[in-house]
Amino acid sequence: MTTQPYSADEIMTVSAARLLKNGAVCFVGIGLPSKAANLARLTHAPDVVLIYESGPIGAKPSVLPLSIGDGELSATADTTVSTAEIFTYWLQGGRVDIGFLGAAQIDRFANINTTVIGPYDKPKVRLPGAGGAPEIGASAKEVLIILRQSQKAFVDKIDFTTTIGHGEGYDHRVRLGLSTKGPTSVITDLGILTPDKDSRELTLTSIHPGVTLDQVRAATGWDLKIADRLEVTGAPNANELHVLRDLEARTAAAHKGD
Amino acid sequence: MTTQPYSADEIMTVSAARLLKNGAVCFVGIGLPSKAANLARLTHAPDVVLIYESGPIGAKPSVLPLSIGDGELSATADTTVSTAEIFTYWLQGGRVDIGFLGAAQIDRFANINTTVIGPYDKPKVRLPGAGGAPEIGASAKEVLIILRQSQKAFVDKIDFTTTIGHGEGYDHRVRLGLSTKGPTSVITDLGILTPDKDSRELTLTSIHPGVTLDQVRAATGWDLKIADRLEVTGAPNANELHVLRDLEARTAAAHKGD
Amino acid sequence: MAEILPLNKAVEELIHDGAHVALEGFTHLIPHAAGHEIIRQGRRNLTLYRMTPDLVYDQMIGMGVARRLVFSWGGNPGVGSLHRFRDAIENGWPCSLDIEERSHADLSGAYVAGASGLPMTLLRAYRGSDLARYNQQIRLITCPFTGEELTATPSVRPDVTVIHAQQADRKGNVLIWGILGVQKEAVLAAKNAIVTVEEVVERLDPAPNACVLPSWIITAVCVVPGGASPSYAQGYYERDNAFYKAWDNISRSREDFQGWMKRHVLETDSFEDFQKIKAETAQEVTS
Amino acid sequence: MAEILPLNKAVEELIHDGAHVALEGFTHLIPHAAGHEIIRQGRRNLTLYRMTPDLVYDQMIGMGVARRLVFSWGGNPGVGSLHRFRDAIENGWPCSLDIEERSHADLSGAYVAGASGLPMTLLRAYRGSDLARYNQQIRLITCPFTGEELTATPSVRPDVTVIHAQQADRKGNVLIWGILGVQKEAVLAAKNAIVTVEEVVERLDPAPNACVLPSWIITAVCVVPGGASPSYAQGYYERDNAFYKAWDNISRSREDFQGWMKRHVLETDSFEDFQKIKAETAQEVTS
Repeated sequence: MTTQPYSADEIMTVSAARLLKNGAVCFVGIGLPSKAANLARLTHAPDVVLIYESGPIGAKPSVLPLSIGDGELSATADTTVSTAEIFTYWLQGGRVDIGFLGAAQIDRFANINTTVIGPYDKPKVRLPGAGGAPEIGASAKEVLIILRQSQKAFVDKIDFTTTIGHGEGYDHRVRLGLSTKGPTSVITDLGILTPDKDSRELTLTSIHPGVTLDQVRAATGWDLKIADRLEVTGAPNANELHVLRDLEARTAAAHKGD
Repeated sequence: MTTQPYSADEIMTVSAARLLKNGAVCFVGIGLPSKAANLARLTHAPDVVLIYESGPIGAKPSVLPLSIGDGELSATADTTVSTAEIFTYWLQGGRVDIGFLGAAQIDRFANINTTVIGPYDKPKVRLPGAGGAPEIGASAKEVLIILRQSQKAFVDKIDFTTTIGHGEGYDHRVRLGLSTKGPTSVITDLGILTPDKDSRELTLTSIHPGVTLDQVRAATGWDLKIADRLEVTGAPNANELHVLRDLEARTAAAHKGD
Repeated sequence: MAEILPLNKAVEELIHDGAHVALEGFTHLIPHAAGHEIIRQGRRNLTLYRMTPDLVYDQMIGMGVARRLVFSWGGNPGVGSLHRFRDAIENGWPCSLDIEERSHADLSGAYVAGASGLPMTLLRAYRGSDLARYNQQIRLITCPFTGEELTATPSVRPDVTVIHAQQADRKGNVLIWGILGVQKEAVLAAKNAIVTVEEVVERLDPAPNACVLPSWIITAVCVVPGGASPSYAQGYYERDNAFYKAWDNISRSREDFQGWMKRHVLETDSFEDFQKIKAETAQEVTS
Repeated sequence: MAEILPLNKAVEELIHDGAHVALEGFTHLIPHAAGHEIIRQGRRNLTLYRMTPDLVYDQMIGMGVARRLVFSWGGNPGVGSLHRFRDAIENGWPCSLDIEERSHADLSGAYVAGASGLPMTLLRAYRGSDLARYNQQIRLITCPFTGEELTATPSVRPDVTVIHAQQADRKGNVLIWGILGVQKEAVLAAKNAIVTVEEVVERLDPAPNACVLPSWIITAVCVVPGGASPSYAQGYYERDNAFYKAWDNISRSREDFQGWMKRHVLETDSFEDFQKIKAETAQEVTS
C-alpha cells in the first residue's frame, strides 16, 4: 500500500487525534485542538466527549467551529450549560480526562505562555491572555498540547507562565499541590515530544516521516533532548486523510464568502 | 353593606394576603403562607412574584400545592431553576422582598423554633427542622410570619432558635451583621402583631373583629404588649372570601380522593 | 458510560454497608424504588444524605438501614411528622441515629461544592440560629477583601447518589425536567450514581439548555416505571397524596410499620411487585 | 419591572461616566448595538468587565471609553489580535488602560459570586501561573476542614450589565437559548441591567427549565433586531465571520480605525442606521 502525500499540518492533526482514546472526555480549545479532537471523533473515537468552554457538552459539529462558541457546537451537543458551570461542575469537578490546548510559546517543561512577550507591565506584544487554560492545565487529568514547532514558539525561557506544564521539572507539580498528570504529549508539525519520566523535560520521542533531527533542533529554542529510541510517526492513513480533508472541505464550504 | 360570616382562619389568611404589595417578590413557605400569597395574587396583587424553594420562580398555581414541590408550581412558573440556585442567586443574592414563613413555636421577639421541643440532644418532640427558614429570615428584605395563636405556639421561651427574628430585641439583628428588616408582622387567627419600633417586642396592633383581648392574652405564653392605638382588622370583603373559598374548593376538588 | 442494569443488581454492586449514600429528589422524582431495594438487601450502617428526608427515609430509618443522617428538613410534606424518623431520634429505635442538621441553603450549597470538586461551601447562613451551636462543622471565615464574616461548611461528596428521572436513551444519557431539586449536583458530587428512570427512549429530545446528565457521569441506569411513586414524575404520573396521608397511620406504631414493611417490601421481589401489593392493600384500607 | 425603552435612552439613563459596566455574551449574543451606543454617547472612564473582550471592546477601548478593563481573554476569535486593545495596553493609546487579568474559571466564578450576593469567589485556580503574581486580588485561603489551600478572588458586581437576548415578552421577561455564557449571572450580579432583544413576542414559550430572566431583575429592555451582529443570535442569524476577518484590517491602524468608527458609529444615529452603512461599505470592500 502506498501512502498518499500529506502536509506537515495534516500529520500533526492526525497524530494528535490518535492520542485521544474513544470515550475520553476532552476539554477542547479552539483551532488546532478542536480540529484534531473532531478528527478523532470522526475516525477511531466516535464516543469521545467534546466539551467547549462556552458551554456545549458532547458537541458533534459537522463543520469546524471558527469561534469557541459557534452555534453549531450548541446545536449538536447533548446539552449546553452556562460557562460558569463548565468550569465548576465539569472541569474543577474532575470530570475531564484530557485538556487539549494550543499555545503561543512553550518551554522545555511544557509551560505555556499566552499572555505577553516582554515584561508584563510594558509588553512588547500583548497576547490574548489566559482564557480557560490555567485551570484546564491544573484540573484535567492529562493535557495534550498541539502547536507548530518554531524558534519563536519553542523558547528557552518563556516571558510569562500563563499555564503551568511541569514547572521547573521533576516533582514540581506535586509540590504545587497538583495531583493531575499535566502535559503528556506535545504534538507538532515535526514530531511528538513527551516529558522525560524523571526530569519531565520534553523529549522528542517521535519524528514525523521525512523530517530530520536537524530540522527539529533548528525549530527549537533550547538544546532539545532526543529519545534513545526515537520512533518515526506512522503516516496518516487514507481514511484519516480522507476524513480530515472532508471535514476541512465542509468547513470551507460552510464559511464560503466569509 | 353587611359582611358575610367568615372563619378565624379566613380572616387570618385574608389579613396576611393584604400585606403583600402588588409586584413584591415573595419567597413562599408551604401551607398557610402559600395560601395567603396565592390569595393576594388572585385579588389585589396579580403581579406578586411567588418563589418556592423547590425551584419555581413566578409560580401561578390554580390550586394550592400540598407539597413545596408540586408539579402545578413548575407547570405554571415563569421558569424552574435548581434548588441550589434558588438559595444562591435569588435569596442570598438579595432578590427577595418578602420571606413568608410559618412556625411551630414563636417567642416575643418573633424568633422561630421548628427544630425541637425539649433539649436538642434528647428531644421531647423532634420537629422537621430548619428547611430554608434561617436564610429566608436573614436574607429576605422583610419577613411575614403566619400561624395560629395558642399557648403552645406563642411561648415565653423557645427551646431552640431555628430562625432568628429580632433575637433579644433592640438592635440585636444589626449586632449580628444582618441588614434586613426581619419579621415585620405576625398574622394569626386572632390579630396582627408587629414589633415595637424600639424594643422590637411583638405588640398586638390589630385585633380581628369579635375577638377579645382576653382571648388573645389567653393564647399567648407571655405577657403580651397591646398597642396604645389598637386597631380592629378590617373584615374580609365579599371578593376576598369568594376568591379564597373558590381557591380552596378548586384545591379540594383537585385532590378529591387523596 | 452508564450500564443499563436491573435495580437489584445496581444496588447490590454499588451500595455497600457503611457507605455514604444520597437519595435525592425534591418532592418530585423521589427514588422510592431504590430506597425499597436498599431495605430489601438489608444494608446497614449507611450515612444517608438528603435535604428533605420523607417517606422513603422514614422507611429506611425505621428498618435500621441508617447510622447517620445529614439533612435539612425531615417531615411528611403537607401531612406532619415522620414517626420512624422521630422514634429513631427521640428513642433510638430501632437503633441510634446520629444526625447532622443543616439548612436547605447550606446543604444545597454543599452539593454544589461537592459537584465542583471543592472541600467546602461558602455562604451567608445561620446568622443568629442555634443550629450553628450544635453543628461543629459550621465555621466562620473572613473575606480577605471586605473583612466580612461568611459561613463555611463541608461539601457533600457521597459514595453513591441515587436519583429518579423521566427518561434515558439506550446509551444511558438521562433527561430530567420540571422541578430539578439538587439531583444534578448530587450526581456530580458522588463517586458513583444510580439513576432509575421511567422509561428508555430511542432518542432524548431535550430543549437546548435542558437538564441532561450524560451517560459518562452515571454508573448505572435502571428502568423502573413508577419508581418515584408515591412522589410524582412530571409528564408521567401525579403525586399519590392519599398515600402520604395514609403513611401517617401506617408508620405511627412500630408494629404496624414493621408489618407493612414486611408485607410490602421485604416479601416483595421488586418495585413492580410492591406496587401490586400496595394496590391490593389500598383496597383493604378504603373498603 | 423592566421598562421597554429605546436603547439610546437606556444608555443615557443608566450608564454614567466612571461606572462599572459589563457587556457579556460568549461569542453568541454579544451586545454590539449597546457598545456602539455607549461610544456614540461619549462615555468616559468606564471600568469594563468582560470575559472575552473582542470586537465590541476593541471599539470601545479604541474610542477611549475605558479606563480599566477586567478580563480573561482578549482576542479576535479565530482571527488573531485585537489591535486597539493591544495599542492601549502596549502604547497607552488613546489613553492608558489599567488591566485586571483573570482566568475564565475565576471570572465566571466571580460573576456567580456576585449574583449570589457574596464578596468573594472560592475556587482552585492559578496554581503555578504567573497571573497570581501580577494580580494582587488573587489570594489563598485555607479550608478549615481539610487544610487545603484554595484560591479566593473578589466577586464582580457591576453597576450595569448589558446583554443581548433572543426574545422578551411585553412585560419584559426575557428568554435566551443556545450558548448562555455568563449572561444570567452577569445580570444578577449587577445593580442594573439593560437587555437588548431581537424581538418582543406576545408570549414566551420557554421549555420547563429554560433560561428565563424575569422582568423584575431587568431595568430596561430595548428592541434592537440584529443587535448582536457581527456575533450571532441562535434562531435569528449567523455569525458574520467575514466581518471578524475584515476587522483585522480596519483596526490595524489608528487612522483607519478612527475613520471607520466615525463613519459607521459616530455619524450614525442608531444600530439600524449603522447596519445600512455597514452593508454599503461592505460592498465597497468586496467590489
